[in-house]
Amino acid sequence: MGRKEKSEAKVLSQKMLAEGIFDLWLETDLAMDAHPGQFVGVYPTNKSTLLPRPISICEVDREKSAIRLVYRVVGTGTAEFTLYQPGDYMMILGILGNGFPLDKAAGKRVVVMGGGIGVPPLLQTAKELSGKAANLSSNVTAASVAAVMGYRNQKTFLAEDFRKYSELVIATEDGSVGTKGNVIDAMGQQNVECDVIMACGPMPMLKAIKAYAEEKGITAYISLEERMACGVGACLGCICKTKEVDEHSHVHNARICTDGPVFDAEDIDF
Amino acid sequence: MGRKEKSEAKVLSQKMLAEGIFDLWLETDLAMDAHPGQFVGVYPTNKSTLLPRPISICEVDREKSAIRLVYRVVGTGTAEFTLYQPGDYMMILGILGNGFPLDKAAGKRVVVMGGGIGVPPLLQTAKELSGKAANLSSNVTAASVAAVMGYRNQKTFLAEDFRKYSELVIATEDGSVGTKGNVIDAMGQQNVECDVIMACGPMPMLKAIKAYAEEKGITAYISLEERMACGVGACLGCICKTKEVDEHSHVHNARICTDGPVFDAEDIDF
Amino acid sequence: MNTQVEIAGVKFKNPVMTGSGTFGSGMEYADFVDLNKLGAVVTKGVANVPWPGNPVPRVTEVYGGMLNAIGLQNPGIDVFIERDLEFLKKYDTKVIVNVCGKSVEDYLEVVERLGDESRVDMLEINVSCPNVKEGAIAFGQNKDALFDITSRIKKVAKQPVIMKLSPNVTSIAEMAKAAEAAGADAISLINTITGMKIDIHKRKFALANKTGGMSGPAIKPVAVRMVYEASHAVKIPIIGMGGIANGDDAIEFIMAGATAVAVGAMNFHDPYTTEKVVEGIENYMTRYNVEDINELRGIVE
Amino acid sequence: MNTQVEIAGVKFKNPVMTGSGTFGSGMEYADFVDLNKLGAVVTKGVANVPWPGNPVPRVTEVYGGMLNAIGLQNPGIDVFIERDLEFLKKYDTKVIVNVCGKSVEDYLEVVERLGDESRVDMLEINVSCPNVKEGAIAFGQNKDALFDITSRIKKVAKQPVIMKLSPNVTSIAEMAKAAEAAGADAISLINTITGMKIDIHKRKFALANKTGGMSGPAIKPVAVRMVYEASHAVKIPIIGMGGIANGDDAIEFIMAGATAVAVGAMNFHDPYTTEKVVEGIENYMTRYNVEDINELRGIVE
Ligand SMILES: Cc1cc2nc3c(=O)[nH]c(=O)nc-3n(C[C@H](O)[C@H](O)[C@H](O)COP(=O)(O)OP(=O)(O)OC[C@H]3O[C@@H](n4cnc5c(N)ncnc54)[C@H](O)[C@@H]3O)c2cc1C
Ligand SMILES: Cc1cc2nc3c(=O)[nH]c(=O)nc-3n(C[C@H](O)[C@H](O)[C@H](O)COP(=O)(O)OP(=O)(O)OC[C@H]3O[C@@H](n4cnc5c(N)ncnc54)[C@H](O)[C@@H]3O)c2cc1C
Ligand SMILES: Cc1cc2nc3c(=O)[nH]c(=O)nc-3n(C[C@H](O)[C@H](O)[C@H](O)COP(=O)(O)O)c2cc1C
Ligand SMILES: Cc1cc2nc3c(=O)[nH]c(=O)nc-3n(C[C@H](O)[C@H](O)[C@H](O)COP(=O)(O)O)c2cc1C
Ligand code: FES
Ligand code: FES
Repeated sequence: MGRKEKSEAKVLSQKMLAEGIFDLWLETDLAMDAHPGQFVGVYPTNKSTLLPRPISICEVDREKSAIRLVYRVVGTGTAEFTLYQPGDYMMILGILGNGFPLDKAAGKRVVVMGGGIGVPPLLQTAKELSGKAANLSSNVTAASVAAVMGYRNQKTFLAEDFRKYSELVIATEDGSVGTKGNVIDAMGQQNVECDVIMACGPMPMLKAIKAYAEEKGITAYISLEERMACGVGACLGCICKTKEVDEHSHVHNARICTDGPVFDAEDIDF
Repeated sequence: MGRKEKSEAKVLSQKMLAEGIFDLWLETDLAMDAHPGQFVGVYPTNKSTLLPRPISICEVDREKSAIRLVYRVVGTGTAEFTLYQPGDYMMILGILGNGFPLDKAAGKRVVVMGGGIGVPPLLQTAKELSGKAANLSSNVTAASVAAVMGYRNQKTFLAEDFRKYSELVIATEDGSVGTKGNVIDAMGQQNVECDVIMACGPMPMLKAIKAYAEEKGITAYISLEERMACGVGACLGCICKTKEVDEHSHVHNARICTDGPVFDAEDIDF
Repeated sequence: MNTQVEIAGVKFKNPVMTGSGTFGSGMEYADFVDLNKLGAVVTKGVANVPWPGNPVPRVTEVYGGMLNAIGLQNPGIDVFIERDLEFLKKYDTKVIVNVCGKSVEDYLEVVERLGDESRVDMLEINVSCPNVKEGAIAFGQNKDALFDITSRIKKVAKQPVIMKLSPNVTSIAEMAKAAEAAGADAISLINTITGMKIDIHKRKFALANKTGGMSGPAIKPVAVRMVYEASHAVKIPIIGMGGIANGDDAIEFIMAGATAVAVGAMNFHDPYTTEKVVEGIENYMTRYNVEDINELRGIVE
Repeated sequence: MNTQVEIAGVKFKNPVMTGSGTFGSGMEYADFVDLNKLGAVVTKGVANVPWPGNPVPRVTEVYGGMLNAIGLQNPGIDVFIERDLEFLKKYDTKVIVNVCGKSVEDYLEVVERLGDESRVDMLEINVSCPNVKEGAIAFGQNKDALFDITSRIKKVAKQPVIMKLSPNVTSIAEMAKAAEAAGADAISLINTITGMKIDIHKRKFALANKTGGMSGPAIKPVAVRMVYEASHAVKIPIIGMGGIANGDDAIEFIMAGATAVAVGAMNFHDPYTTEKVVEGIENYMTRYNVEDINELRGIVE
C-alpha cells in the first residue's frame, strides 16, 4: 500500500490526447511506490476548492520517477489542471488505494477492460502483467493479456499505448471504431476468453462485468468511483455496499479510497 | 469624476522600490480619466478574496495610457499583486473617488504632504500642479509646489520622482534622512510656507494637518482611508464623520469612496 | 423563451433582482449595468427618519465572502421618495422598497408613506438585519413577533408585502409559516448570517460593531437549504438569495424552490454580476431547452 | 512558553485537537502526523451498536468548504474499544471519545461502557449531527432536551463530559447555558451548519441525504461568533472549531474565548494541518512574546 504523503510534483509534460482529455506526466518520489489501479489526489490551487481530486495512475516510469495521469475535464479542478506547464509544480496526495491484485493474475489469461475515463488505469496494469517493460513494480506476469476498451467514438485515446503491451479490442458506442456497443459486446464478438478480468469504467459497465463474470465463472476485479473528501479512509465519505460485513466498518460498507478502489466484483453489492 | 468600469489592465512593469513597497505600471484606457488623488480597486484572483483593493493612482502616463500604482504588501491581496509580471493582466475597477481639487490650488503656494504609504498619490498631484510635464489632465498650475514627505527611515521611496516636480523636504521617524519627526515638524523646521495643503497619510498625521491648517488659517485637503466593499458608493461601508449633514446620506456621514477620498479638512469631524 | 415570473400579481421580466443594501437605489450601479435588464431593483433599507448607522469599520472580508455592519444607515423616507424613487422612474424595471424600523410603528409609518407611490411595486420588510440593536432582527427571530408585525403591516400596506427572513434561527420553516399565516404575499431569504472576525495582530474586532452579517458565496449552501425548506413549508412565493454569483447559482435557487433571486455581495466583486446572471439563466435555458423558467421552480424534490 | 491548557482537570499539552469524524481514530492520519504532538485526538462518533450511515454520495465540495452527510457510520462501541482505543494506547496524547445515539438510552449505554476505559480522558456528546433523522440534532436544537440529556449523561459518566453544540439554533448562548446548568464540564462548537447543494445539470441533490453539514473555512466567521457568544454566556471551558486551517485561525478562536480548538475539514485539504496549527500557535506566541497561551483566551472583549 506504499507510504502516503502530500507533496509537490513537478510537471514534466502535458498534452491533449483527445477533445477534453489530457495527458500529464508528473515527477514525484511517490512513483516508486505506485502500483497499477492506485490513484493520487491532485489539489487545485483555486481557493474556492479544498478537496483533492482523485485521479488514477495511468502509467509509471520508475526510471524517471514519474507517473502519468490521464484525465477528462469535467469541472473546476480538472479545468485548472490543464493550465499547468512543464516546470510547474502541483500538490498531490498519494499513493492512495489498493490497486489491482496482480498476483491473482499470475500465469492466467487476463483481460483488462476500460470504459471511457476508466481506460487509463488499465494501461499500467497491462504493462505490468505483460512483462514487456523494464523496471516494473512486480515480477508477476500473466499467461496472456488482452485489452478490451470502450470509447464513445473514434477518439480512442491511449489505444496505441495498449498495443505495446497487449492485444487490443475496441468497442465504440457509435460504432466508428471496432465493435459497435460496449466492452461486453466486444468480448463476445471477438471471442475473447479469459480467467481474470481487471476493469474500470462507468457503473453500468461494471455491473455488466460482474454479471458476465458470474455467468462465466471467472473472477473480475473492478475499480469503483465515489465522491471523496479525505482519500485516506478517515472521513467515511466514499463507501460502497459490500455483501459481507466489512472488516473495518463492521457494517456492509467498504471505503473505496482505502479498501478499494479495486474490489473483487463478487464482494460488492450493487 | 470619469467613467467607471471593471476591466483588464496589462502589467507593463513591476519592481520593488523598497522593502515591501512595490511599483507597478498598468496599461489601461482608464488612464485617460485619471486625476491625482483618485484610486482604483485592484482584484486579487485568489478565490478566498472577493473585494477590490483600493490603491491610489501614483502617476499617470497619458501617452502610454498607463497608470502607476505604488503599494505596500500588507496582506493576501497585495502579496498576490507582487507576483504579476509584465504581460500579465490584472482586473481593476476604476476610476474611483474625487481626487484632489487642483482648481483650488490655481496660482497658490501649495504643499503636498504624504506620510508612509500615503506618499504615492501626491506624486501625480505635484506633477500636475507644477506644470512641469506634458499631457497633464488639467492646465491648472500652482504658484509654487513643495513636497513634504514623511517616512519611517532612510527608505525614502519616490523621493527622486518628487524632485522632478517640486522642492522636496523629508521627515523621517528615525531621523536618518531630513528632519527627525513628522511632516509638521519638517514644515516648521524648514520654514515651508503655503496657502494650500494637499495630504495623504495615516490618521494621526491627517489630524495634525487639520489642526495645523486651522491654526495657520490655510486650507488643507486630506485624503482619507477606510475599509471598502463596493468602492462605488453603494454599500455605505466606507463612511467618515462630517461636520455638516452630508448631502447624500442626510446624516453626518460622507462616503470616502465616492464623496472622497479627498475632503476639505474643515468638513471632517475627526 | 419565457423568463417572466410573477409574485403577488406583479410581473417581473426576469427573476433577477438586487439584494437590498448592496445596490443603493441603483444609481451607483447604473454606470455598469442597464437597470432596464433587471427583474427588479430592491433598494437599500429605508426608515421613517434618517439613520446614521454604525461606526466604522463597517465591512471586512472573510473567506469567500464578507461581513458588514452598516447598521442600516439611510437618509429617511422623505429623501428616499424625492431622490431615489424619482431616479428609478426613468427605468423600466420593477421597484421593491426595503423597509426597516426600530419599532412596529416605525415600519408602519414608512409603509403608509409609500402607499401612494405608484413607482413602488412591492415592499420588502427587513426584520432580519443582525446589525442593529433594537427592532429589526428581534422580529425575525421570534415567530410570534414576526406574525404580529406582518399582520399589522399587511393591514396598512397598499403594495404586496415580502417578509425578509433571518437565517439566524433554529427553524426557517416555522418562520416562513408564521409570515404566511400573517398574510405575507411572499418571503425573501436569506438575510446575512451573523459572524465575527478578530484581527489577531491588533487584538481587536475587525468590525466596530463586533459582529456583522455574513454574505457572499461562502453562505450559498445554507441559503439554498433554507429556500428549499421554506418552499416546502409555505405556498407563497420565495425570493432566494445568498452568494449568487452567476446564472448557475440562480438556477440552483430556482430548483430549490425560489420564484426569483437576488444578487448581493457579488455586486462588489463584479459590478456586472446582475446582468451576467440574467444572461447565465438564459444560457442554461437554451442549453437544456427550457421553454419557461417557471418549469424549473422546485423541480428538485 | 506554555501551551498547556486544562479542561475539567484534564491537562492537554497544547490546545489543538482533531474534529470528530474528520480524523477517524487517528490511525489513518498517523501516516502524516505525529499524534504525540497533538493536544488530543477526538474520535469519530461511536454508538452502542454499528451504524451503516447514509447512502452515497455522502460528501460534496462547496465554496471554501464541504458538505457531508456521513450519517454517523460507526462500527459500534465493542469494536471501537477493542480496535480504536487499543490503537490509541501507543500514543502520548489525550483521547476524547465522541458519542452518538438515537435515544438517550443509546447515549447512556455508550457512556457507561466507556466508564472503565482508562484510555478515555473525556467524552464529547454529539447532540448536533444534522445528518441523522432520529436523536442527535433534536437534542441539540431544543434547550430543554439538551438540559435533560446532559444531566442524565452526567449522572452516569465517569469521565468529564463535553456537550457538542449545534450552530443551527437561534441562540447559541441559551444552548450553552442549558448545557452548563445541566452540569456539562465543557462545551464544544460548532458542529456543521446544515446546507444543501443541487447539481443543476443532473437536477439532483449533490448528496443522497439532500442536506449535509457544512464545514471548512467558509463557516469560520459564524463559528468564531458563536464561540464568542457562548464564552460570554457560560463559565465552563469551550473547545472551538469551524474552518480552522492554521495557527492564526486557532488564535482567533482562543481570543474569542476558546480554551482549546479542533481542526476538522482542513485535514482533508492538508493532512498535516493539525501539526501546522500547533506550530503556528507557537510562532504567534514567539512573535508577540506571549508566555502562556492561557493569557490570550477571551482577550478580545
Ligand atoms: C478512484 C478514482 C479514480 C479516478 N481516476 C480518474 C482518472 O484517471 N481520470 C479522470 O479523468 N477522472 C478520474 N476520476 C474522476 C475524477 O476524480 C473527477 O473527474 C474529478 O475529481 C473532477 O474534479 P473537478 O474539480 O474537475 O470537478 P468538479 O465537479 O468541479 O468537482 C467537485 C467535487 O466533486 C468531485 N468529483 C467530481 N466528479 C467526480 C467523480 N467522477 N468521481 C469522484 N469525485 C468527483 C471532485 O473531486 C470535487 O471534490 C477518478 C475518480 C476516482 C474516485
Ligand atoms: C482610498 C484608498 C487608497 C489607498 N491607496 C493605497 C496605495 O496607494 N498604496 C497602498 O499600498 N495602499 C493603499 N491603500 C491601502 C490598501 O487598500 C490596503 O493596504 C489593501 O487593501 C490591503 O489589501 P490586502 O489584501 O493586502 O490586505 P488584507 O488585510 O488581506 O485585506 C483584507 C481586506 O481588508 C482591506 N484592507 C486592508 N487594509 C486596508 C486599508 N489600509 N485600507 C482599506 N482597506 C484595507 C482589503 O482591501 C481587503 O478587503 C489605500 C486605501 C484606500 C482606502
Ligand atoms: C453591505 C450590505 C448591506 C445590506 N443591507 C441590507 C438592507 O438594508 N436590508 C436588507 O434587507 N438586507 C440587507 N443586506 C442583505 C442582502 O440584501 C442579502 O440578503 C445578503 O447579503 C445575502 O445575499 P448575498 O450573499 O448575495 O450578499 C445587506 C447586505 C450587505 C452585504
Ligand atoms: C466528514 C465529517 C464527519 C463528521 N463527523 C462528526 C461526528 O461523528 N461527530 C461530531 O460530533 N462531529 C462530526 N463532524 C463535525 C466536525 O467535528 C466539526 O465540528 C465541523 O466539521 C466543523 O469544523 P471544521 O470546519 O474544521 O470541519 C464531522 C465533520 C465532517 C466534515
Ligand atoms: S474519502 Fe474519506 S474515507 Fe474515503
Ligand atoms: S465602499 Fe461601498 S460605499 Fe464606499
